[in-house]
Amino acid sequence: MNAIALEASFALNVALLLMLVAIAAAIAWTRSLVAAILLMGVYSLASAVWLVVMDAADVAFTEAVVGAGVSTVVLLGATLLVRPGPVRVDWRRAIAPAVLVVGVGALLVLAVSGLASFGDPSSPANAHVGRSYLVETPNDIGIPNVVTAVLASYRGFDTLGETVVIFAAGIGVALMLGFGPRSSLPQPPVQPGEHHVVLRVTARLLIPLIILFAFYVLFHGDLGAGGGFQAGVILAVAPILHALVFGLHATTAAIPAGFVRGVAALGVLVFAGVGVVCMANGGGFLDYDRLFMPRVEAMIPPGLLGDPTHSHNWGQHFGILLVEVGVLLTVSSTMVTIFYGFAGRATHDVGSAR
Amino acid sequence: MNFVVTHFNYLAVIVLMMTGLYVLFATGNLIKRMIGLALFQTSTALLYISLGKVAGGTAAIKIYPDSPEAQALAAQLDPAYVAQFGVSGVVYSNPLPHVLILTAIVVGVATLAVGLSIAVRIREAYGTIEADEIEAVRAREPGE
Amino acid sequence: MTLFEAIYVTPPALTAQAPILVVAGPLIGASAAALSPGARTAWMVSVLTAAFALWMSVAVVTEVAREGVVDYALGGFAPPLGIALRIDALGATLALLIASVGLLGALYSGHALSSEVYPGKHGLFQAGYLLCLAGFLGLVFTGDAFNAFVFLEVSSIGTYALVAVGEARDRRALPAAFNYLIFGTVGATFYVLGVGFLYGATGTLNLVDMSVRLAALGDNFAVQAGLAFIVAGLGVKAAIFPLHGWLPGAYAGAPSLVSVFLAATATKSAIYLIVRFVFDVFPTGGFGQTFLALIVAPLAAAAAIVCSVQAIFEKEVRRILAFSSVAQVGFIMLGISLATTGGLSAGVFYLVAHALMKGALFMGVGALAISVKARTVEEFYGLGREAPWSAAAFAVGAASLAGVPLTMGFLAKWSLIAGALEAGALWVVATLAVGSLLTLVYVGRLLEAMFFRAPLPGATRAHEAPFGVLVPLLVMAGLSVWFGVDSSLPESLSRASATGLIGSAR
Amino acid sequence: MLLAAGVAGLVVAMGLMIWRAIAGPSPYDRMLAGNSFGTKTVLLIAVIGYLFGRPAFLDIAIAYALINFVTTIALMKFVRYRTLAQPLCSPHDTEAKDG
Amino acid sequence: MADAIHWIGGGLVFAGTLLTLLGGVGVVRFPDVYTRIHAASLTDTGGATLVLIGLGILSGFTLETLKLAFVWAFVMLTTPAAANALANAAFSAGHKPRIGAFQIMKGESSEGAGPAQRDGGVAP
Repeated sequence: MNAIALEASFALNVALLLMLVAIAAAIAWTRSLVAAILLMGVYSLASAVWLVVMDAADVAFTEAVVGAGVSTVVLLGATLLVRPGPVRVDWRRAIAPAVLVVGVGALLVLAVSGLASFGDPSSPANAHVGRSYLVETPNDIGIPNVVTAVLASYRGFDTLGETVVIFAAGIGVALMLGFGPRSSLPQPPVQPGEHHVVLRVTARLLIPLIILFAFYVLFHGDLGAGGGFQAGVILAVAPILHALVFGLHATTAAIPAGFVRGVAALGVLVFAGVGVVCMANGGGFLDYDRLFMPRVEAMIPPGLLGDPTHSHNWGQHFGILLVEVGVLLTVSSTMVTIFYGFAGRATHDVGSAR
Repeated sequence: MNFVVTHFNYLAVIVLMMTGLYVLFATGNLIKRMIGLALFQTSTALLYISLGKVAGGTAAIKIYPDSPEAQALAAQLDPAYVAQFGVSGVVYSNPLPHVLILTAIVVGVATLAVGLSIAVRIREAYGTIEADEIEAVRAREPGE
Repeated sequence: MTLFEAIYVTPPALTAQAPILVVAGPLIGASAAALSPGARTAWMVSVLTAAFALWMSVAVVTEVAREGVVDYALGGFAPPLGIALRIDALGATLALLIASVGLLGALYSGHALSSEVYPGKHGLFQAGYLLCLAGFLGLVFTGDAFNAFVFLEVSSIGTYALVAVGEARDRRALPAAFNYLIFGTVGATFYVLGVGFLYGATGTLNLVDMSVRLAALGDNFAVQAGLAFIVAGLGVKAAIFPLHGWLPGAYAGAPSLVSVFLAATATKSAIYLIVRFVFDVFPTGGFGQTFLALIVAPLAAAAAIVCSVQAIFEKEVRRILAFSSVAQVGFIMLGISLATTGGLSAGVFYLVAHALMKGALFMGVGALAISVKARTVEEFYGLGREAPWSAAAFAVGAASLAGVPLTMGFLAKWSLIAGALEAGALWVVATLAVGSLLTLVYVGRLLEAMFFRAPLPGATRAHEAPFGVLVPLLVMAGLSVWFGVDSSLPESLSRASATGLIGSAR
Repeated sequence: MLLAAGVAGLVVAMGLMIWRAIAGPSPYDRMLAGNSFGTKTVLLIAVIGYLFGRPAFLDIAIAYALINFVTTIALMKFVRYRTLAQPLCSPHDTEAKDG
Repeated sequence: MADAIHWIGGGLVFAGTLLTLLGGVGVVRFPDVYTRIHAASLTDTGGATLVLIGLGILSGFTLETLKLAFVWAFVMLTTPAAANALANAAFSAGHKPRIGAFQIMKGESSEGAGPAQRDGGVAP
């Protein structure tokens, strides 16, 4: 059993990578945009499985919900609005890019030849800082998931930047496409007697479960794979599913676009606010050890939640949680803003912009 | 040949990157180009993850040292290997690339959304999303 | 430095936190601007935030002048485990530049924006503007290779959307923004790839730690190709010659505020990061400088000539200025690739000078375009008499671009020639001379059009820009003259930057 | 041993789904293949979680199942109805239209 | 006892994947959309049930069993619903089944006919 796990890991690695290459080639080859978008989703799912094999559980989580979920929906929304013809292929125009790509590939192979071989535990990448995180996290942060510890605490500033990037994308899409549904949305071609009662019932059952699962992922991020970002995307999937099944107008009636935008900004404020509070208490920006004023910190009973050794990590626990909540707010509301922007825009023709 | 075996992951990822770049540069359709860009960015992520894999390692979510889970994982590996590269008896993969790639994936989806929204506006302003047709329309405009 | 010591009033508690406040302030301001109810409130938030960022960067500059290098560990974790900000003289110089242009731009946007952006979107627009500001400031302050990527993307994603907003005036902004997005993202991804290779070879992302480990490593394909990817990736953002394709369209199409801000800061912060990697992270005299001298310098020289010629044959004023930017980036990179103290400090001085003059020029174009939608050179005929103040400020910027004495541009060219002669690089001097002559041609054409031509028959008459636009414009142009006469501040900053870089690498 | 064989079987099944997704011919075939591919990845994650001794990965499997469903619905609406914003008909709506 | 659990659980997992694999063969070999949906959705739910029960037996009764039950519930909820939606949409879009009573009645063949059958008007 044991040796088999190692061999299976290697075989899966190779098989999935070959599968990814095949899917990528198919994406390049196909002329159907729908097929390309669908294959992109399949690519994401396959790469997510590969990521699990590579022990990157958190990344697999994110790649699946983002790549297969949000990206696909956004691509579909955009394709609807641009109503493209088939992708044209002009072989004469493909030669220069091919030469360029081969050049880049050659440089990449050259670069890769200087790297340590795959899986080497003593390679510089794995031996230096990466290993220090594994050794130091139990003492510094005190949570089991090292990825969350690095993400939210050691490199919390990166995560603030990441949240801001998402926020910026929300701003960009809102600037380009507006905020929500127009009155003149196209009517779908429905056949007489056609209906989707099964989907409506299933969606009604699923939406509360999705929201519940999102909060589980948020609060479980310290202990296992997951965290604010993944939870945010999953939370955003609930209104997206609602809009897909019950219509965008019903969704915006429940969750107005302005509210969503406000929450996105609020999330950034929560994250940065945690940093400022730490600063006000005499620490550095995002130094969660100083999240509580010394007076408050003294009041925390040692051994709260049954962990006597790590009571000095309370600031870290709370800081990470608050920061993840900020990420969740921004990510989920930005994803919903983006969906509203794409799904809610009516198709325009030339000259009728705005 | 040995190089191909020890660096197989990197080489496969390079093929993926080249495919993405090729799609990006060879097609005129703006949506297909965004797909190519997404493919390229995702493949970069795969390179980082390959860098952080440790042979025989497990996900960097701590397992309590003496739990049966930890013992089962340690039993798969040579004890000397575990002693040298493990952290309290368990060999973990490197968490840092995972963190970086989480950020990069987010950046990727942000770029995708903004790029597609611009593509939609291009369609509304020019009536096409083929790069050469846009060029043709632009060339006819005054001031060029 | 005396100027700042005189006006320097910052509480010590804030001084200690100033490096992070420079970056975090605009981030918080951006969310506040997005939340603000009206266009006016959003503008005020924007101005206040930019002013705060400028105040804090002044505090950082003073601190750097006293200490040499300022380190700030985020999250209370010492690098390389945590992310650290590391501000040397060059970073402080650029932060001061970016924050000043940011504040002037924010002031300018009060009036200029209303004619270009739908009022209901001002809040989001200002939020995007502040995010760009935060991104550029973070980029020059961070001491972590991956964190730099994050800030690169913060600024870029904001910029793509802001450029595209220019479609309200000119629909060509849309394909330009898309092009910029594709180029910029490929560039950023190349940067990430390069950082990945450096990480794979050194195991760290902290720039200081990385330089220590690289010095011990010696030659390695991963490291060398990594640097090539980093320079190529950042070269896209810095518009180094063959990678500049996105720039003219983006500068020409963007709303004038965005053109001003991008022209003054975007390429500069990317150049900063290239300099940082080549001189600070890579060992002195090693592969980095060879790469710069053998590959980047010839391209920069080509840019200085080719793009100046392109600028001469352009019809649109903004595109002339944009091509001129690419050529001037060539000059800056020429100075930097000399890799001597003189060359580097000339490059940095030129960089500051160029930011100020291009800021003034694009602001001037924007101010003139408020009353008439002038785009081409013909449409600029006679504007000098109709809007004298805006035109005068534009002329000052143009004079600085051409290198007229008593402007900053003259000193910049002078120090570049001095640096090249000192390094014995005569071909740089020759390139500079040819490039400057070409610059004179297109600048002369612009000034002639504005001051010595009668307006086209039937053209609408322009009138002077509103006061709120004029003040930042005149300040920006005034700075070019002020520093052209009393150049002690930029001179000392660029000298300190150069010695810091060459010295720190030894 | 049996688990490893199961993994192999799932990977082969995934390959077959990719074939169907590429070959089409109708978009519904592709969507079917995509959806079925998703279900197989859910199972694969579950099995390799046990095989590698980390059953906590099941959380990821749940997320896959959810996302897979939403993506399939979005694709279906795209191909069949050319809109993401309009609601799917309930039986009540259709009756009203018929009458 | 542990050995028996190992074999029974592993056997169920293997049987489940075998079922999935057979379904995969069906998806590749069957002639039209409806039969392919049939092959995929039945074997997916059946295979998932077997695999997840097998894993449940392997893990004993822990928190993971609960998660397995959740995965099972989600798969059982979503896969048939999605299959139904696809078949519904395909039928109302004008795809005719290729085999079975319907075709004999109408005497039509389906594959490649009608504008709605192309990739929603997007593909060539």
